[in-house]
Amino acid sequence: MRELIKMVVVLTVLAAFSGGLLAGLRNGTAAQIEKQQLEFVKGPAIKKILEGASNDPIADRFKILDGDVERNFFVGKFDGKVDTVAFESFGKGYGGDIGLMVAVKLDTDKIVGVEVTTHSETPGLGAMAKDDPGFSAQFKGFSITEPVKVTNDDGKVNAISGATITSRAVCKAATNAGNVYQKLKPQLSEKIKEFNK
Amino acid sequence: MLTALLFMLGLGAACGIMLSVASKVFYVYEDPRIAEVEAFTAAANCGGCGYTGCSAAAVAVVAGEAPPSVCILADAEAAANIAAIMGVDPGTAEPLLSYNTCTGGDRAADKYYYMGINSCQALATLYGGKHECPVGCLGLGDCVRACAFDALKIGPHGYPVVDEMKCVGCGACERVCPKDIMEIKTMSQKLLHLNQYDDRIAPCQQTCPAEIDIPRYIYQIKNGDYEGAVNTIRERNPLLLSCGRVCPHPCEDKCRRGIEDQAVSINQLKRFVADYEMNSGHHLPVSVAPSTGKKVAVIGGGPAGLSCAFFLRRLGHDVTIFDAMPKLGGMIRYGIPEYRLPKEVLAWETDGILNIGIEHKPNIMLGRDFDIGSLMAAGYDSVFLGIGAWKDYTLGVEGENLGGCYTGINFLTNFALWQQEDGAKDRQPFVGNKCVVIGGGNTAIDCVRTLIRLGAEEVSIVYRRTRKEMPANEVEIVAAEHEGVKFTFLAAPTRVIGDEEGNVTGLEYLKMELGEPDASGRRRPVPIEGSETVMDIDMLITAIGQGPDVFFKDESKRLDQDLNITRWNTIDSEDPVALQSSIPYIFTGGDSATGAALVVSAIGAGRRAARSIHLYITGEEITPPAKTLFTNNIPVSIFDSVPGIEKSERTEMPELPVEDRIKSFVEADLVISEEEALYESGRCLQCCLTCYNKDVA
Amino acid sequence: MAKTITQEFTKGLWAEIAPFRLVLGLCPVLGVTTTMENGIGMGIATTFVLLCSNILVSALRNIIPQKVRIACFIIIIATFVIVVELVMQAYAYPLFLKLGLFIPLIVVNCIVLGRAEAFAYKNGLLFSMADGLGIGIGFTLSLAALGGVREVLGTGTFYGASVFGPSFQPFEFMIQAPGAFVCLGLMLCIMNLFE
Amino acid sequence: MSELGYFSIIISTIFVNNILLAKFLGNCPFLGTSKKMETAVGMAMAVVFVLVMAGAITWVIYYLFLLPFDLVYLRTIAFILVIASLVQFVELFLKKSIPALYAGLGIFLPLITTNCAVLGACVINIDEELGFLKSLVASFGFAVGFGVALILFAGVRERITLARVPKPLQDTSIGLITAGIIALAFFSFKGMV
Repeated sequence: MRELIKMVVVLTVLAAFSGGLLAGLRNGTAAQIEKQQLEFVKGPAIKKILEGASNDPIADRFKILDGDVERNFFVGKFDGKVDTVAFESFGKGYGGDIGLMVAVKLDTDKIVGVEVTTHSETPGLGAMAKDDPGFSAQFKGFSITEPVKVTNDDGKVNAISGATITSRAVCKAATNAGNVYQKLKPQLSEKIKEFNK
Repeated sequence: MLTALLFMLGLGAACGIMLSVASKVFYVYEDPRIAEVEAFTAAANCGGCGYTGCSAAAVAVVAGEAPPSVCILADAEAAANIAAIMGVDPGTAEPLLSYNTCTGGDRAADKYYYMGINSCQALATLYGGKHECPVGCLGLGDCVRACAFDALKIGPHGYPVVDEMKCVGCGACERVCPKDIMEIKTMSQKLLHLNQYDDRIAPCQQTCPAEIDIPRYIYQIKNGDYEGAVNTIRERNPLLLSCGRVCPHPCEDKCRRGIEDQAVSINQLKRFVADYEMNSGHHLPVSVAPSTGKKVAVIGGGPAGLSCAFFLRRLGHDVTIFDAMPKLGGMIRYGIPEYRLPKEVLAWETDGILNIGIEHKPNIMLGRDFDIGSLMAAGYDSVFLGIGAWKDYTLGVEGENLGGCYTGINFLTNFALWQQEDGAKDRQPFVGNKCVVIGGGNTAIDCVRTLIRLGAEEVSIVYRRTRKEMPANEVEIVAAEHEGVKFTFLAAPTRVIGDEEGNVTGLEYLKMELGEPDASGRRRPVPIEGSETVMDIDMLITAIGQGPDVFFKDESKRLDQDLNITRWNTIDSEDPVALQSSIPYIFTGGDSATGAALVVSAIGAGRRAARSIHLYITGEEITPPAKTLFTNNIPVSIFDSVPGIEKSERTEMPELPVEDRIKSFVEADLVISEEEALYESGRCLQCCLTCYNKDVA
Repeated sequence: MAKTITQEFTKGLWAEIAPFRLVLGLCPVLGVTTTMENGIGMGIATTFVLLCSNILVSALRNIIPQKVRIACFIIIIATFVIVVELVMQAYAYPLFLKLGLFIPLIVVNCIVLGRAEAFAYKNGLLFSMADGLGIGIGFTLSLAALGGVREVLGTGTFYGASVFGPSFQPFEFMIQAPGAFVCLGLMLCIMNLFE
Repeated sequence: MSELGYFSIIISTIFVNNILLAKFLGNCPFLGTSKKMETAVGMAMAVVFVLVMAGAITWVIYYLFLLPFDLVYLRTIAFILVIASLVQFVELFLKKSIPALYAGLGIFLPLITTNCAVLGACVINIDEELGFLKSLVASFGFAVGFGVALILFAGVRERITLARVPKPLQDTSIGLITAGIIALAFFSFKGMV
């Protein structure tokens, strides 16, 4: 019996010790891990749409609570002034959610650029949304406050041939981005001011 | 942080408690060596060894199926430790040794010329190998390549030779051999083996009721390894001195040399080495397995009981022999006369058997002094009933109870007791002048030869068939003839005639003639009407056969109900190999199971019963192995002609001259000399299943 | 066991080099060696876990009860695996993505558990360190070698740098699953040739 | 994979994403227990048995404890501890209660504790965000895939013992190359699902 108790105690203490150690390490590295994830997953898209920014948009980021979702915003500094934010939104595509990074100039409410981050669309068709620079270039200059639509739905975006659903999903993501943007605009302006101090 | 801590705490505790409880609740006994061996494996459960995890590998090691070096992660030191657990310490384990069971090799003729790759596995796929022999070694050395200890090499005769110093009993060779030539067995496993149809054994070994490896011990004699020969015989027969004297050697009837020439004098060779050991003055050590703590009662100290006790003890069990007579030996002590088997010799032999740690309780008789119930109460796990066949059959004719009338076993036993026991002076035998012994078996011959030595003037045998049909050993009949015994054949006693005082005076018999052969192949004697004849006699011994005396059954309630007895009064055992009676823990063998038979058959039955008892008390199923040969022969091994033999003189048994031997009970048969033994062993063809050593190429 | 610490260390480099001699820990050996970089990364991660778990097991060997030792080893090893996982995520994220599933699977790498049981549980701290480091480096070298060969043949690059120039048609079979088996088999064969 | 139907999951896990030949998981016992056909069959059965159970219990642990309490980073240690305990528990239970089944499967159980196929399949199920039932189906499929590959390989390997193999290639070396050729055959399933 004594042996049994010893077995249980050693096992428990070891497990608990391990749990504590790992939790500590996790707390210590959480921030760094998040940064790494953003840099390597979202990084390329952000860098592309905020091309020419004089700061590091990934380092200069902030979070705003939208309902119970925490959203990451990346800021871009152009000509010595922070005036652009980039953030991610989603739209339902053919093979699941499509992630779209959208950059918006705050003073004009105009889209500066969009870039598809994640998707699982058919290669050669839907995937062109990410691979064809011409498709995402169309979004540049649209007003973020208005819904974005493809030409079939009386909008202005030319759909990728053979991938209407994907194109619609991207538009939907952009429209979603607009909704988020409009809802959070006051907090955004507030945060941006802090950067420009 | 706290949640993580609590979660892991909970998980650790849950797993720990669950496993601790489970290990108690679901506890199953297993060999403690398994845990010891497992502690030395790497416990990574990697499966790299080919076994399914470390504990499976440990089980395999303990079962002798895997080498101590099985773990590919553990170092040489761990392997050495495992080896220490498994074998080097004799107190805990029996060493396993590899040995090959084919000694033919290249000797067997080829069926075809093989040009394929150098692998037995491959060769075996082509019609089972290139040799004519269906079971022999293929000789391409898969086993040699499999041996990690360099303990095997293909010898000069094309079969593998084991270096016992290097062999660790890992079993690698056994696993790769497509012909099952290589066997890894402990001594116990070897003792338990019964001849099988797929064994590689010579006709003599197939025929021997005790299954002795005859070619092997003859080979050892030829090489001067007399002690080795003794040990080889002791693997199957603990009574080699007695057997060497009294065995009618059925093996010699199947000797291949006997087909073209005279058979090898196998029994004389056995007697030679047995006497060699006795004359050396000390018993050769007999290896005994570690004690199992199980107790077995052997009832009857005759050949079957002694053999059963001997093998049970060697398998590690505690054995007690309960015997009704003052000294051990049973029928070979109290039935076989002194001149055939000197009791000094027998005592030396039984002492050797008791020496390995068997208890002997003399003068205690089942049914008179104790019963089976009291044995079970005393904690015996199993019982062997080897009570022999001591009850003479009677003629069933008028007057056979007159004064001067005796029965065979009764007469011989009484005489033996008088001769051997100091306190038995009142048993002095009556010896008539004109003595008649009825019967044609060995008991009858023993009676007449005893009577001659006791000084009877005229001794004759009355037998209802002819000499040819006499069941007694030929040598015995011849000896009796030499010693002056008269024979009256084809005579069936009908009446014993007595005088007023109740003493026998004559024997009336009917003359017979031979009719059609009966079921046993012997021609049936048919009485000739009106041919009654009367012989004048003053002593009559009826020795017409005997059966077991099962009076104890009535005395013991337990047995009364459950123990089945056949109509010949033998103890019923459904299977002559398993020898288990209708009461599961009671086993039988020898004369009590078969009726009067050969000593060597009783010895074989003793070992078979020991095997069954061993299986029974270790909780295993008692089924005879498939393909058990029992007393049959493997057809392919029985030849009509044996080419390549040059005739050579058979060494005959030396005997005392008749005039010397009939005056006393001094042993009449003598042992052959060492020179003769070496010559005779050289006559052996060293047969295996189908191949043998030819005299001429 | 009159071996020196140096011997314990060096045996893992050739005499007992795990993937080749013992054919153990094959999953990562085959799974991640599409490039040399991956191989080295995986090797270093495994070495770290091996070293740390050997140290801890050796230090705690008198406390850990025999019967639950495997469970205890697993906890210790798993802890260090998660440490590696977290650290790699924080400082070498691209490598983490490439090695993916195989990082948590270091837990069930027979070499790690095997060394804990066969060596660290029975030997002192310094020896266990030397053993862990030796075996680990041997493992890393094997992975690097296999990764190197497969990378050169399969993509025409060596540690990222082009070897044969742009006209080279890569032998893509080598970086696929079947190529991994065949490549390791052939390397083993070559090693046997040198014996 | 989460969007696939049950049948597709089965096909995908057995053939297309065969755990041994495409995912490189569980290779140690693959080479160790494939020397004999009977061992291979026993091992395959035991893996099916354990993997389905492990798939279920790790799913429960993950979605009931790890995810709600934000302890996802403890996944590895929690899974392996639970799997190891589960396997040992099942082994003890079978040994005592169903010796016949233990004789057939039980001896393979310890080997499975450290079989990366089991942990790997569980982790894949979680990574693919499969529901409970799909998770079970996928576990079953992975295990069957393991068995199929193992038994095929054992069959080939038994034949190889009869072949004349150049000395340096003998044993493990030829085994690996054979495995590579079998993996190549499994390549043809690519794109089925």
